[in-house]
Amino acid sequence: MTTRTKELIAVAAILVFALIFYIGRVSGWQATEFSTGTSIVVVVLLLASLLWMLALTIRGRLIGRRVVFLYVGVAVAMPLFMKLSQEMPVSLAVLGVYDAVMELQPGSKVLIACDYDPPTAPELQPMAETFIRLCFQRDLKIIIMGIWPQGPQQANLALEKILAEPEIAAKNLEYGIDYVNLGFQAGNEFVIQRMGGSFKSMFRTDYGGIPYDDLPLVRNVRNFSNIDYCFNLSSGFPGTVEWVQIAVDRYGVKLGAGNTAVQAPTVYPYLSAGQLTGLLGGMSGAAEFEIAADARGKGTKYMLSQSVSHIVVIAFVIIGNVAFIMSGRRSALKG
Amino acid sequence: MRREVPLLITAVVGITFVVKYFVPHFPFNRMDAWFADWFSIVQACAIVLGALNLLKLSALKVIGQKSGWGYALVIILSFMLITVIGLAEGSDYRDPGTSFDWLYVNMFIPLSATMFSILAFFVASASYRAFRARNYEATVLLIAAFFVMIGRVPVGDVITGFMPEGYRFSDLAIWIMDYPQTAGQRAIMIGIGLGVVSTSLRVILGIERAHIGTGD
Amino acid sequence: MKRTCPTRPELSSRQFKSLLAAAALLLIFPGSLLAQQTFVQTDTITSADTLGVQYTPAPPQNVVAMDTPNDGGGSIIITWGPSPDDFDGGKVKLYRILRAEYNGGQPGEFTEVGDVPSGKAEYENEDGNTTDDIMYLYRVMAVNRMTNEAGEIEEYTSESPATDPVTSSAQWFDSRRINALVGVILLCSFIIYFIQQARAGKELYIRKIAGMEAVDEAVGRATEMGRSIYYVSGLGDMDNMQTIASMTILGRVAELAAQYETHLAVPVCRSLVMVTGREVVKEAYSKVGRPDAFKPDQVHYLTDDQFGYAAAVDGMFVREKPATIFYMGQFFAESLILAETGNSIGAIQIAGTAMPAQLPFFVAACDYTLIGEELFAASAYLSREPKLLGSLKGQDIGKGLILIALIVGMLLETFGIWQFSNLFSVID
Amino acid sequence: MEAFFEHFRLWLAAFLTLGIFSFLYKDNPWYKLTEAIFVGISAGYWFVVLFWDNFHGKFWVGAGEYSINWVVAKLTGAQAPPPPDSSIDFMLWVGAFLGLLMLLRLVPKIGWISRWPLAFIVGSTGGLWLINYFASNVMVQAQATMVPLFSSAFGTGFDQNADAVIGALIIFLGTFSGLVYFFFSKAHTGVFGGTARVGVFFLMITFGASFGYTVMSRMSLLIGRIDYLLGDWLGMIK
Repeated sequence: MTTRTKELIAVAAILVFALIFYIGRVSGWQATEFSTGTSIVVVVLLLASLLWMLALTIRGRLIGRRVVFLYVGVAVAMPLFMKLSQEMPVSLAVLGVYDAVMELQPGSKVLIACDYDPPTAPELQPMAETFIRLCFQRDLKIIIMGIWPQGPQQANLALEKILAEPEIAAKNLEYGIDYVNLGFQAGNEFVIQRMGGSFKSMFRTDYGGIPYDDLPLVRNVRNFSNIDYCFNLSSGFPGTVEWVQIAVDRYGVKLGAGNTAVQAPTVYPYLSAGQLTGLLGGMSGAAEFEIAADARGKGTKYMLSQSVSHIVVIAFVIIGNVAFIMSGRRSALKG
Repeated sequence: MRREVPLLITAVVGITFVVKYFVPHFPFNRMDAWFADWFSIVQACAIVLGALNLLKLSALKVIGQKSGWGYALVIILSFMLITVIGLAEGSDYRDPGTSFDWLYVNMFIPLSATMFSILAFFVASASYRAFRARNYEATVLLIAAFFVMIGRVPVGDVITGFMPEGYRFSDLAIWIMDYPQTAGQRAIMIGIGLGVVSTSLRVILGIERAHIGTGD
Repeated sequence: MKRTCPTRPELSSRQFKSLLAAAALLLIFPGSLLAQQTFVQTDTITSADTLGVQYTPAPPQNVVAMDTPNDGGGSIIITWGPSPDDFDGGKVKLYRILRAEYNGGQPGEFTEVGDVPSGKAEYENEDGNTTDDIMYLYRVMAVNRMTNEAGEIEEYTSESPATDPVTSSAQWFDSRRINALVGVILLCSFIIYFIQQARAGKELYIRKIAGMEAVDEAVGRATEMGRSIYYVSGLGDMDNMQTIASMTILGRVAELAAQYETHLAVPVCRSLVMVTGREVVKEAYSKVGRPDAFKPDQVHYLTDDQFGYAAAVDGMFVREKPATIFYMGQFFAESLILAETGNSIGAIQIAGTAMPAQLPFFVAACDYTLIGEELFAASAYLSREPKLLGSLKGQDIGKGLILIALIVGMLLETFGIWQFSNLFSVID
Repeated sequence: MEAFFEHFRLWLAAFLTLGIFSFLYKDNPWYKLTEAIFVGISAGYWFVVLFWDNFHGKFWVGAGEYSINWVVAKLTGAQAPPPPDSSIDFMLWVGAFLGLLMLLRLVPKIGWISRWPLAFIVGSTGGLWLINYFASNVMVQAQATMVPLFSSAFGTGFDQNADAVIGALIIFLGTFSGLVYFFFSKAHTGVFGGTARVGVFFLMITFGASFGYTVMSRMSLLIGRIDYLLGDWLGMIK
């Protein structure tokens, strides 16, 4: 069989596999989830095969880059099926957000500012989902907005998902009364500043074009003084820094934030200065928040993926060095 | 004329922009904003040149039936598709629900997010191949990378759990980032600053004049 | 003075109007009213007090208004000392700044231009919304806020006397930046001095830079293998110094390629860089006497998109298998995507960038990497022209002075003398 | 129809995602097709964005439309538009003029005029960054390095913890030796060469550390894509 035939067969197999599962999904198959036993077996197998790679290297067979790629792919994909829960303590920064929400009276109005886009969704979307679910569970009213064009779209995806969950669906929540998406407004930090005067001046209509005053939830919301808590999901500028500097420092808003791992260090000083009630940083922040809210979901899974893929990278660094030492410390630049 | 005028423009404009830094008075205080606006308008005009170049090269491939002409045709078609839709959409082209937005969300985003995510594989293969204790420099690089990497996952602290708080892998990672890493960055940044001053000066003085091309 | 208004959320029409006015002002002058809308705690009125005397604070002291120095006009600074009642738990909750125009000896009506929460030892506030050459008077009002038994907020205020008339104006020199001026003149003089020295024929020593030494060899290798050379100039546009430096290096590389008669391809992702790149390569080809060999489409545009560009260049690498690849300029996340692919096809790769975050990826995946300042030195180094090399020597003198300053500064700081390091402070 | 678009949407994005991933195996027709679509779509995307945001949003709204209305009104004798408010800035015409000169490249005979706007851009960039880099990179970083070795001065007591002293020393040594490495006009020999070697040591730590630090954020991107394929598309995971 030539390589070409093999490749064609592989593509056909992927297509058939995808079709089967797609049709399955459409006809209502349940999502797959490994039991704890299977998960442990998978992890052990992965580690064992890495050891085998090490053994192969010691015996003088170099591993090509495609093998490395395959391992990274598997290390990221497999944990997504697992239920295995990494035990991790919930940090004070994350508890800060959780406690602030738990302290709110039912009926309180929460503003969720979604300032991120799809590339950073893996880190921030789980935070948005957990936060929205927690608010609905606590019977809080949600007002969504964004100063990033795609933020409110991301929020809609999260809303759609959470509203479909049986526990939340049973509450029969109504748009305009229990939650509202005001959409995107251009103007960066000036939007926040003008919202300090009037929300309505910035959001004449909601995401779908309904006039501001026709939305019972926000009709009486004039500015930040009518908001009980604000949560900002941010992956850059404008984002948490601007929310702190304007909404918190100037208008006295109570603010919690969720940030990407890359951005979290810049925001940390605000947390220690008390300008933020809490901070969820990166995937570990998302995972901890899910643990705190007792709703293990994507964040926890993603965190597991991240840990396993990290271990794989570190393992290959070790294997690479073994290969180098085995080859008599010659220059292995192109290995 | 063709050489002297551009050299003169470069020199005069360059010196004006240096002076600008020290003068808060109008019009100097507005020059930063003006330049940013002008530049973005010039960019918008210049992209016509770039787009025509891309279309021309692709069209030549299609007409000449050169290898890969089919792909060149795809480039032309997809370029035309999104451009025509985007221009017809009006200045609200980016609003949710427009066709432009549909193309953006369902084609552009998956493509760029996937290309970006390829980096995860390449980071792994680059670490595998390059982080080897080949010599003294490479060993230092390897050790620093290893500690920071392991310090950023929970496993790192599990391994060093026997150590008192503040002396675990995660603390080591933070320490490396805060001190030796900062020092190295600083040396690089100061060097860059001096390099930029020298390069700018050569450009303004007309010693470095590649950008204005030949005399004809 | 006493103002009564109900607490939130029901607003009196008056407060509502002032809120509306504030909102309207915010819409018109987004940047100028940064100090507006300070939220303060209120105390509760415990006994009936019709006159409000016991709640009225003493006015602030020593109110002075002056033109903001070192600015472009349109701004006045007001400073004052705290009211005697301004202490923790005291009667002052905030200060309001009032302004009136002063025409022909007559002050106009005083209107509020900003407010500041209380609790500081000295106050300084900027009114950034003045018109130059108009005279203004300022008063500062100390404000106490109390909640009465009906749950309404009452305000008790007292005002300072008006300041002397003051106008704002623009200055022609920012005196705070004199340190940068001296520094830059010093550094530029060194560079120009050594350029002159070199022109006059003085021999200058320049150490070897590994990445630059390798350029000849890399171009030669492409010639031997009969394959092309790729030059990637990064994501920066022509408003970026790294791209300008990259264009000067492109000139040298193009000269070599023309001499060796090796094909040079320059895929770019900015139209202006394409235009500039063509001028540069054309100039290089005619400089070595091969103007006919130049084809404008050697320098071609792909797309302005970061990852679209990376995808296309990756495709070219694997299909055309260049023997040598240069990466010079400003790079972001695509650096490793390109360099790993280049590495996988076995090309010799020479990179140079001043992006600290991308340097590690180039170091890991390329054969040679020019780090930061080396990128800016590369064109001088490759040209071997004395006057360009002279500028490197001038740069080094600047570096030497900074090294000395670092030692002196650290020692003085350690002994508690910080005036020296303050010489280096920069005003934004 | 709507249902069809929903299926189409999911498959289209999956097709493009897998097309890019297939490059990891090797170059192939699927990748070539995806790459061509990517180049065309993204070039067009930026063309549209630059047109609407930069040309229309800045120049046309900020100056062009008003000026042309005014000229047309003057020529036809109609009522002139009201005097410009603060949103109109006639200086934007300079940008349009430079852009026009740039477009003259399309006319081969006078294409050389495009070097003028180029010279303008390069000159202003040079001037702008010369001073900005000097201030923000050289002065600010030098000042940041001049910290007391002991966090309070000698005169006021000597109760230092070792961490702070070591930290300040490392930052100083690293910056100093790193700068020595960048000397071009002195041979790296003797004490000088030794210091430069220490500098290289610090540079390597810097590179290693930033590399290690970045690995984590890169992984999260891949997790997002795989989650799309296995979750949104195939519904295999929740």
